[in-house]
Amino acid sequence: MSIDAPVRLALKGITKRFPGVLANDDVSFSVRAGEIHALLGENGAGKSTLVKMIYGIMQPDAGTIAWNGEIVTIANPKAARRLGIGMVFQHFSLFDAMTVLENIALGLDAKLTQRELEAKVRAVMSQYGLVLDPHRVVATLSVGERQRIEIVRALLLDPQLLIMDEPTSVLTPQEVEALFAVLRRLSAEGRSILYISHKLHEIRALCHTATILRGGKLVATLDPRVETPRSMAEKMIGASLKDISKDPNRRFGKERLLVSGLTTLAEDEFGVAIDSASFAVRAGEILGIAGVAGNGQNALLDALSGEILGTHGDAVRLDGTPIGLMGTTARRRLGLCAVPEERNGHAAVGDFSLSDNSVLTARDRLKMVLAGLINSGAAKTYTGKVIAQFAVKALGPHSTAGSLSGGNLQKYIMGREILQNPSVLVVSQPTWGVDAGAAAAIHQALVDLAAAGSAIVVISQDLDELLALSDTLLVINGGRLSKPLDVGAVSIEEIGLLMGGVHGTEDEVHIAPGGQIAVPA
Amino acid sequence: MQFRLEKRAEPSRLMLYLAPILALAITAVLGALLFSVMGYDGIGAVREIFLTPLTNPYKWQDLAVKASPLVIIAVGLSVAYRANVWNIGAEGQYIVGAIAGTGVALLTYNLSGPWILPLMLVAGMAGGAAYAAIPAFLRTRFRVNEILTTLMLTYASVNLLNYLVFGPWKSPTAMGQPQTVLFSLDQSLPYVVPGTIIHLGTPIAIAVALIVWLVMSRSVFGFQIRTVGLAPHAARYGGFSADRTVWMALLLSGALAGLAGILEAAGPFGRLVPQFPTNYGFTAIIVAFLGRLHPIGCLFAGIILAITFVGGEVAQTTMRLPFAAVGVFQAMVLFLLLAADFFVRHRFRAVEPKTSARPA
Amino acid sequence: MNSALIVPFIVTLVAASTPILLAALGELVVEKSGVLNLGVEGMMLIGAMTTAAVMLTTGNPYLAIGSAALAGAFAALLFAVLTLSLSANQVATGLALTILGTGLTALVGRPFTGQPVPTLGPLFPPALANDPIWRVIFGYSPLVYLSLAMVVAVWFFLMRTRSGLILRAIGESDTSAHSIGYPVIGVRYLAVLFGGAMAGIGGACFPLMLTPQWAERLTAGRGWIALALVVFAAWRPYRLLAGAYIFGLLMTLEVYAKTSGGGFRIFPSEFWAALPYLATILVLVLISLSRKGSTSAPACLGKPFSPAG
Amino acid sequence: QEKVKVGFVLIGTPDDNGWNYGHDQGRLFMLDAIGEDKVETTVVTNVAEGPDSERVFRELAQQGHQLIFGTSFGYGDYIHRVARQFPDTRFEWATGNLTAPNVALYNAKFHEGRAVLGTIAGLTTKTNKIAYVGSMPIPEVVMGINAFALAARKVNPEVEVTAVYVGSWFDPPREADLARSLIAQGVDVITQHTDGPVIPQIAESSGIVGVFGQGADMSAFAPNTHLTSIIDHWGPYYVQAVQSLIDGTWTNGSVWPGLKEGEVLIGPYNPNLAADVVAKAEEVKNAIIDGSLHPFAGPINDNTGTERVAAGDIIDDGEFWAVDWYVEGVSVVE
Ligand SMILES: Nc1ncnc2c1ncn2[C@@H]1O[C@H](COP(=O)(O)OP(=O)(O)OP(=O)(O)O)[C@@H](O)[C@H]1O
Ligand SMILES: Nc1ncnc2c1ncn2[C@@H]1O[C@H](COP(=O)(O)OP(=O)(O)OP(=O)(O)O)[C@@H](O)[C@H]1O
Ligand SMILES: [Mg+2]
Ligand SMILES: [Mg+2]
Repeated sequence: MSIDAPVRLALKGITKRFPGVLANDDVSFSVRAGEIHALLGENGAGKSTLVKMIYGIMQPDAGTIAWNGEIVTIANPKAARRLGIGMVFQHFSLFDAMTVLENIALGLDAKLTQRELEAKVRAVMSQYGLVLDPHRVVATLSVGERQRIEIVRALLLDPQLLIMDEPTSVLTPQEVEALFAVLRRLSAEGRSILYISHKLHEIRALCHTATILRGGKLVATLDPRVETPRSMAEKMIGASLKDISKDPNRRFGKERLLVSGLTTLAEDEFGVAIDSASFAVRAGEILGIAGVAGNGQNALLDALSGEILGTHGDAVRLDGTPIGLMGTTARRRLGLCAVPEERNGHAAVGDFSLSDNSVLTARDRLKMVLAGLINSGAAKTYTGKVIAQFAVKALGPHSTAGSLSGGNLQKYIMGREILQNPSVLVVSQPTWGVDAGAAAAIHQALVDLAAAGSAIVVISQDLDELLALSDTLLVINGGRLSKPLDVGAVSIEEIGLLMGGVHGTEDEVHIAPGGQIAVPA
Repeated sequence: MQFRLEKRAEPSRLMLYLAPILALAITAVLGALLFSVMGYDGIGAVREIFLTPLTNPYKWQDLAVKASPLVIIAVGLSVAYRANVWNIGAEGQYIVGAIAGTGVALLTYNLSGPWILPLMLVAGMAGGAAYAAIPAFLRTRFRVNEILTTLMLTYASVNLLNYLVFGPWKSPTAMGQPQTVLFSLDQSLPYVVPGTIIHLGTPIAIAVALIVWLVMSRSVFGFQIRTVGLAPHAARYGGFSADRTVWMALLLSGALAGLAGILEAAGPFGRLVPQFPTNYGFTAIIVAFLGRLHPIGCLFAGIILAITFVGGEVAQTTMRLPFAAVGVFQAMVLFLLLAADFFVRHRFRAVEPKTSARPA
Repeated sequence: MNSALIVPFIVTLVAASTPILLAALGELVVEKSGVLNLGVEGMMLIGAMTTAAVMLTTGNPYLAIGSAALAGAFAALLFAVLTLSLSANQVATGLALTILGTGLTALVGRPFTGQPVPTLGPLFPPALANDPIWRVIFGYSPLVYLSLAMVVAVWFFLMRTRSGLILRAIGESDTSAHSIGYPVIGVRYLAVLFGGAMAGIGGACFPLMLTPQWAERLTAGRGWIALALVVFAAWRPYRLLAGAYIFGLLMTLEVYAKTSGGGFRIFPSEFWAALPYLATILVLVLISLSRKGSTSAPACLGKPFSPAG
Repeated sequence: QEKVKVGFVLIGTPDDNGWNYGHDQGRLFMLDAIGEDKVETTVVTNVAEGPDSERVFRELAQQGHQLIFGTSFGYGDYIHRVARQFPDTRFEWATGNLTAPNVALYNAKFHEGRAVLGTIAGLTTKTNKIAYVGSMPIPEVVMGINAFALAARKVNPEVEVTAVYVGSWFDPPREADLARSLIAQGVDVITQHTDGPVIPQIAESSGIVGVFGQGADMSAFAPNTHLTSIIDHWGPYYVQAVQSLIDGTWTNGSVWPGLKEGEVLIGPYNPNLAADVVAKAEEVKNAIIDGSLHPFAGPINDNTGTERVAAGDIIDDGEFWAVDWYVEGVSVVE
């Protein structure tokens, strides 16, 4: 891209308010032809809101959007597509029960026959090296393949501007590299790309410009190639980052959680099951499980927490007791607590008060039930303690879980489990969607819990997080676990290959030059 | 100044209680208009339907008798609906409950003792629960939608009732008419307020509402029901089995419908006849929603529905208002309540016009 | 059964299945768009009463059918406003619609109750329509052929047109459809209105074809059967056709069991009366057995959607 | 002078063209005969036979109605309960079977009219298959079937009577389907004991030989097929009951009039009906009126061949209610 390339998109004074939040506050910046422009910011900084307005899903309360120099009103996504704006969503906009082709047809406004469409799809796929079977049903596809549908769908429109909202959070390092190749080719063709990501080293490797939002306000526009991930992260949160403090002389005790030959059945025909998983976690140890989304992480968590039962009791042992056939309540009584990745609706009930959410998992360990009746006083007291110790921003134990912001809810949930003093804690995505400051606090709490003698399993898609937290690492792929890797010794390339499993590319692996790995995304 | 509709951060407590009152008030106004348009004295009709049953103490006993089965069934349904279990076949469970209780009555016809009536009530609950167990089994074992099965089973139960009263259970002294024998004194509900027709079913209904309220708000069982209904995934995580909850919700709502059935058979009816099904099971669905799926709410909603029935009869005798008008009234209340509920979660907010300076 | 009875048996069966088929086709489209409208029975009653009223005042059957469709759609509009615009609970609103339909038709239909309504006779000339054999094909009211044409039309619309694809997509994932830019609420409104119109026409079959008069609760629960059939048919139009005819067969069998006595007498008549309902349950079980795990229900069925922003 | 207030409780609505229509016509007849200056009436419609009716009876009594007619069997338990509470209010229970000091009974011998219809049916059928669509298997209906079948077979021993029950007093779609399937099976004359005109309409559209009106003249629904009807003419009884109330001579009697008393009427004959058929029908009617013919005169065999009534014997009014069998020639699924 050249500096004097024409300005394709120019935003001026864009403002968008939701009840209680100012999601975008007077945001102005522009994107040139051929530019790959990063949009950075903490969770809730307003990135998605901003691009949704560019794509016509929402309307700004104030401000103007100029397209190729002309001020336009983008009333709906159709209008955006007509202008030449394509978008790949953070949460896929796909229809699981339909075929790839039907999904693509739905994203196009042109009325093509099935055959014409298929021909066009195949042409675009071969042009950019994207491999897909047009007749497969989406539900049977991997996450990476699903994203390819979104990309093909966007490319078929021959867009001048392609918006990508966190496209890589679900890809293996190899898939990320393949995607970048496509994006660079698009940029070379003079197309602009607006690229949202939390992965700062990727931004450094890919983007020409970066705009940073904080609390809805634009705080900086800079060249990411001359920044470090840490410097960008600190601009995002507006404060300096604390590193995790781990005792370098820490020692591990006896095996607290022993998993041997754990196998589960898939819940539905598309789900991934766990295939004879075996590992052990010692007191004081943090075991990390890496992997690309959709490779059985949820099934593993459910099997460990007791939501799904394995085939035999010996498959899971807690301090020597076989618990493989026990439900969640019994496992919790014995000291195994768990936090699933989905906060609202799984780890917590949005319509319940925080107090009631404490009853959900802590009722037995903290004696909130007497003769079948709930002691709401005990629940309230405990919830108050969680709120205080984990600095949860909430009006009090009576606030509904749904009224909390994502990060605060996550802090509450982590606190609720950690303060139960579990002998084993299994957590999935402990800091997903949590801002950098809160993430650091959660990481510290996990380290401290381990230091106090608990065994901890952390399942995460965020390699940086795992490398910073865990003592031992496993990689999960297609429901199978790799052999344990020593975090000190393993290379990112090796992890990437394991994550890729069967659907990784065989080519040489390029990993973007990693910055300071301790910076949580 | 413009107004914009927006979602409230938290549901409004005030609107929650105000909405039913508002819905009733609007129904009254619209009803008066509708009946005036149809050529009746609209205001008079609304007065007769809504006020006369309340202002005439003589009607209170009728309200109590009419509301009791509605409340008992609706309380059970509200528990089921809270768990997202859509039992709409309470009518069938009500009938089978009455059949089961009557079975005990026929077996003990020549016996006497204070144990007979309680035994009949227990049999009624067991019968209703057993009939609700069929959809529970089909839902948990075969994933068959309970809306359809509970409804289909209602039709089947009516046929079972007809078979019995026209066949094996026909009273030998009924001169060929399809009815069972009249229950003996030991098999009939005692009156609880002397000089009225208020029977034991009324205090039972109040007790049921209070107990279920306590259970739903204080017990782990109630917590489980609410959790499964709101967030099935979270319920599983919290250690509550979805299937077991479906069973409990259906058994409880079935048992209460069955209890209402045998109370009605042993009380106002005094025997089983083909005319026994009177749509209490269906009307209770309105009661449950009108009562916000809350036991105490059901108590009030049951009385409101009873008022429309009793008042509807008054309006029919004094003003010649057609009986079908009552059904229209009930539907109107329900519609307006559902509409009013929108404002529990949403509100109109004044916003400054878009073009002015950006909002602070 | 005597072979001479086969033709009239089939004719009765087809006629009895038609209103259910029409209403179920409408509901199928509604459910495909992700909305569950339990008010079919109420909308059918409204259609039936409107038909009788229009027939008795104008005598024009096509005007009557059109009015029934409009009246059904109007009732559905009420449902749509509550559930789609005001996000009310669909189950409760559907039930309320049935209660409203029952009460309103009883009230408004009083002047028409029990008056003979001229029927809409066979579509084909009497030579064909009254032929003892050929009437099995040609002996029906236009409503029957309409219902069959609608099976094809609904299938074609859903599976072969772009609008049908969009409608299915909205039922599959309302959030995805919304983010691509499809008017979720708008499409659902149209689907619900179509469902109401079809239920109205289904209701029209009663006074025009089955019972040449209007009476309270005339449809006698057929709307609920239509709802069951949609599940039974796994949301596929052709299976719906089969399902409606199987149900019609069971209902007609019951009637023939009663009138011909014979071998049917081993069970009490109440058994036969309950049979169609019990058989429906049985079939639902069999279907769930054959469909292990995955259901073909639209993923968003019954869930409220409120677009943000 | 105060008007007397009289209440009528109906199970359906007067526009059913049948049972409820008949009672309402009787009420109008009574109003006309006695004069609206002397009597005023209240009609409550759609009152279910159950505890809801108790409320209605009580409401009427409380509003000062001095005489209340409950026009269905299922009201009995509730009439008696309310009657005990209001000893000064008089009740009349149609088709009932238990009196009280202030509860009288009245009924009509519909089966006498059925014998006339049966005669016509037996003489007109070409297929010798005739049918009787009943509401529910209660004595009144069972005996209607028996009277009809006996009379038909008397004039035509070849006749087979198929009796079917709808299972309800008013379910038009089912009645229609039953009628259609009967016709498909060769039945060419149908009579009915339900509350609406659906069956005449179906009969008319299928062009069979004949059908009869029940409770009221239904010839408007089947101009060609409607042969004649049984008309419930409650008017004279209502006049007498209300007049006795005014005169202070009301008693808790139990009356069961029929053709002779004019409470059961045979409607106009279809003009196309053969003269000899009409003559035979009139002969049977007059014989019943003058007492020379009893509808249930022996010998009567039941449909299993067992003799139930010996020659020279009859089923008297007391035995009537206990009959739960069908006469020879009747096939029925209950
Ligand atoms: N539809 C909505 N209604 C109300 N508030 C909303 C809505 N969408 C977003 N918000 C709020 O607006 C703010 C900005 O959200 P947005 O999704 O744009 O953040 P983001 O920067 O994309 O975050 P993330 O990194 O989690 O994707 C947040 O506080 C969010 O809660
Ligand atoms: N009388 C009533 N009428 C209508 N709605 C009611 C009534 N009482 C309660 N509700 C509503 O029903 C829902 C549940 O009520 P509530 O909060 O009382 O139940 P709970 O949380 O289970 O128990 P507790 O009352 O002990 O907190 C709430 O939405 C409440 O506002
Ligand atoms: Mg975002
Ligand atoms: Mg509470």
